[in-house]
Amino acid sequence: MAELLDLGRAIAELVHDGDCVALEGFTHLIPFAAAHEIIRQRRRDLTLVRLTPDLIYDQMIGMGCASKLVFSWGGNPGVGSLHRLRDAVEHDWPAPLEVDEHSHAGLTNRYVAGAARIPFAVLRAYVGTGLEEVSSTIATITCPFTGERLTAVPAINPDVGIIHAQQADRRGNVQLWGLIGVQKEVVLASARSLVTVEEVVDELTLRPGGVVLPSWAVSAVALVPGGCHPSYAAGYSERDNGFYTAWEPISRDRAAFSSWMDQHVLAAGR
Amino acid sequence: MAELLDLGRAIAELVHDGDCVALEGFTHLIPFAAAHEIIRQRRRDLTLVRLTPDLIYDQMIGMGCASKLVFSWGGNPGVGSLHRLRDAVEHDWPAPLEVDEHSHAGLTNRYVAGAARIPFAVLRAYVGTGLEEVSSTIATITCPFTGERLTAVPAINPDVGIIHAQQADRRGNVQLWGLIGVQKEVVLASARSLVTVEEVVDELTLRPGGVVLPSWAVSAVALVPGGCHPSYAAGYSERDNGFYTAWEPISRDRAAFSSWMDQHVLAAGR
Amino acid sequence: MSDTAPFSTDEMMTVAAARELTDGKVCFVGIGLPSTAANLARRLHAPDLVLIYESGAIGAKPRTLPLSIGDGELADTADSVVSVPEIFNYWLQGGRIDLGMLGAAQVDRHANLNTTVIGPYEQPKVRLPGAGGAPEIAGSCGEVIIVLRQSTRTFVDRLDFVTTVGFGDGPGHRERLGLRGRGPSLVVTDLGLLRPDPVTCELTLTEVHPGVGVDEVVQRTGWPLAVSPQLRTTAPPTHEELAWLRRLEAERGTRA
Amino acid sequence: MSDTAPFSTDEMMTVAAARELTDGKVCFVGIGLPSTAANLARRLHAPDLVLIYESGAIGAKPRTLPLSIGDGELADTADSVVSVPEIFNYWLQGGRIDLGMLGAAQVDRHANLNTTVIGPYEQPKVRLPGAGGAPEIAGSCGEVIIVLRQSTRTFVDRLDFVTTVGFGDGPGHRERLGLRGRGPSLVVTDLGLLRPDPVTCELTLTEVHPGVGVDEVVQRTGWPLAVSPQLRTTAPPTHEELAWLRRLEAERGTRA
Repeated sequence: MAELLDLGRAIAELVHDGDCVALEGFTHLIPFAAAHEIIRQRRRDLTLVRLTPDLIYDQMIGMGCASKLVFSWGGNPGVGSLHRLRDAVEHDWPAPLEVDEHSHAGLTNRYVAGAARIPFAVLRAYVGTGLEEVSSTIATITCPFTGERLTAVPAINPDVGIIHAQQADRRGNVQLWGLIGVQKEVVLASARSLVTVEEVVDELTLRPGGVVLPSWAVSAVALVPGGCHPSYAAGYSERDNGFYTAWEPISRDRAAFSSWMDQHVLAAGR
Repeated sequence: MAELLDLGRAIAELVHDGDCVALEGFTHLIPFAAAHEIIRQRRRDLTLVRLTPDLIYDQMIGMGCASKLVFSWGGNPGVGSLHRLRDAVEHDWPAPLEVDEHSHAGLTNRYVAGAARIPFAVLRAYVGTGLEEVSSTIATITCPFTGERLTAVPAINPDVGIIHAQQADRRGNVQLWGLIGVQKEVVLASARSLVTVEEVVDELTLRPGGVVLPSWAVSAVALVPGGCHPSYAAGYSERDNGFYTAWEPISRDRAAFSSWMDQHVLAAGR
Repeated sequence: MSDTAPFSTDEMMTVAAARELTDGKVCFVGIGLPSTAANLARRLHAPDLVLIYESGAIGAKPRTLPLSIGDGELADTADSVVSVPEIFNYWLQGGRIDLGMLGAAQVDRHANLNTTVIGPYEQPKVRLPGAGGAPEIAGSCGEVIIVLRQSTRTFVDRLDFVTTVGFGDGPGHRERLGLRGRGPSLVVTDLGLLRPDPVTCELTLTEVHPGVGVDEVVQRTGWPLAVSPQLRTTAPPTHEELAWLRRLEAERGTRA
Repeated sequence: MSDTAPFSTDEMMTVAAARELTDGKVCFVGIGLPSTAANLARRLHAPDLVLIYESGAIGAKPRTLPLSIGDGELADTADSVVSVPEIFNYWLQGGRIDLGMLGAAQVDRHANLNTTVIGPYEQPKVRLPGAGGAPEIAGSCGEVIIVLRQSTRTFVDRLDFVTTVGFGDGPGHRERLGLRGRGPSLVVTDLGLLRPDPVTCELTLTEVHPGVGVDEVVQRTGWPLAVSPQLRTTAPPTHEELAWLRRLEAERGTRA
């Protein structure tokens, strides 16, 4: 059964230095508050996994939490670059960042195999690309029935999977709706999981498009209203597009970034 | 875009002698009316695919539509045997029936691979069982990353997939809800598809638990209220458990079966 | 048995199975006796037992016993309804199920099961329903309980067909096959309870039901049956167990 | 151009892309210009264009232009919202998408794309966003339209990295790789339109935009550019095209 914990305690209990951690949410429901708590608790040497690193990993990378990134598209959507991600890859600042790079289809299937507890997934992908050459997590596999050659990618089973959802009930059952991304797969692929939620309700009522994760499949739930800002939670908030634009000049400069993080993230824990 | 057709025309256009046909629905939403129309149109030499042959394939097999059955559990749920299926396998009546036999997990994944248009699926299954020995559609596959040995099963891509759903709109978009089984996979795995529905509505309203198939992913929709009896459609009907019990003595005897089919299925087309 | 009401062998089997379902466990439930046992346990000592049906219902809390694995009552009362692929890939194969319950036409001394054919596969004397979910339930659930009536027709020296692996040919075989669950932990019959020997994996009679003699069990077993030196007698169904079971059976299939 | 209003090169690109989206097609749509072009086409000649976003929205009918690929407006107006695994496995890999639109930092003469790095992979001069959905969109969609501004920095003789295969090293390469779609059918730039030669698969200038000279296009291409003997001039945006495009841009991100 999922424990209802406050966010600080949930991160302290679930996320350790050196862990492989996936914070997911495809534009919608990105668990920013949990990332900020990981930053405040000064976790180090994390392997961060995420389809779209987005601002959430730009911040974690810039604050030195990560030594490795597994991803498929690293930009500020509709705005431009992730400057902290680029600075880490291009100039090792604040630390070198190892990269394991996939396409959305490939990384998604790595989560699917992880959730299904098989060691690899099979798909049509990557053939003829440079990704095949630079990656140790892309292999060729032959169909035992047709002889056709396809691509295999290894399962990802993070130590911790973290998502944001709209609701939990008091027993820790979780419901999310709207764009649901790979959230179920990440929770099920991970050894431990944390769901931050907008609201704790007495009883969940299934919504159209609603996905329910039973309490016994989740490690911990933390009530964090607004915990996905500047992303959004359908039915609770709108995406703060202005923040994504404002992030461009903040993140472009190391000092401006550090100052902003100090003021808006680290200070919140004091 | 799915065409809205009457059932007779839909079966005439979509189902041909010798086709591989999957009529799916896991207890819920079994497309009996479509099966009866196939029987009335005297289709022959079909390969029938279905997790649970149930009464629907007992009837089709007994009426001589099938030369091969791909399945994973062939019983009358909670009642006993499928006597027409048994008579075909044990005594070649009314014709020999080739069998390709799987477990639910294996056959389900064959549909999944079919829907995803890859030639095989990987799972943990069958090891140590006699099914491995008697089947040509079960193979061993080795993980290229870990060396672990798993099981591969080939994709199934039926010529025609047929399901029953609660609603379609006038453009042919389909919604089903309640237990959803493998219905989406069957439609997407098949070259052609037919959905019989309880009701045609002006506009679909998404229900909790609702699954929508867009019109352009379906070949034809036919309005057949009650088309899943003695199975049921959540929100429209209840399962006719009495029919399942009554089927036992009818199906046990060749003459009683033939007479019942003549009276209740063939006569309906005259 | 002076202070217990008369009970049938089916009732004894159902009650014995239900007692094994401890609270909070996640159970993969088939229709018939397993579903009855699971729902009986929910009414008695295990209100938080999680019931998963292969039809896609997770956390079903049926108010009356379902008649089929796909009753609307299961979907209506579930915490979540998912597709059949998801049930088998993410939940069963995903290793999230503590306990499964299986029936069979034949069982052997290593708790392997046959639900495929009696007689040769290519020319069967009896064509049985087939595998269904059983091979992967037995492979992936934390443990498995088997329920079937005991006779020399069902407890056989050699299966006509191995549909589902229990302990294969004995110690270490599950591990060699890569099966992840611990395998069968209990066989419940109309005569008693059998458990795998921790060393040999051979089914061993550990309890006889009230009024059943060891000789009878041995005679109705198709191999030389191992009997536990600590053989006990199953506690008969209590008044409460029987009352709930009979109420569930009487209301079966009615909508609450 | 006497009877047309002034227009920007971006407007010309968007309109040229929109014109290729014929009614009823199923399109895999990325954010930015592709999304604008697809929604413009819906307002003009293709009311039944089906828009699929990789965030999981199938048949989205946004009332205003979304600002991100995961805007709530996409989910709210979709025929169906599915998981990201389902989008990629059942819908894209399943071969159900007629047309995809891609941008890139670099394109070569065989319409291969780079969105990974400028400079060497291990020590990049510029780390670009990476593959996203592009390799499989280009592999599995029936056809692909590429949109990017034309310069010797973007139209290069040799890609720094092959993120996405267009025609590989030329005729027959897609087939040898087992790619199922037909590959790029059109490249839209700020200068004109290029299409693959049916025999050589090499990008060939087939249209220049109004006011653009062939010499300029050749100079802004990093390889000796093939020019069609039937070179035409793109029709300038009509009043209706411009009016709808500007209205869409003005209302971008507002809720209807």
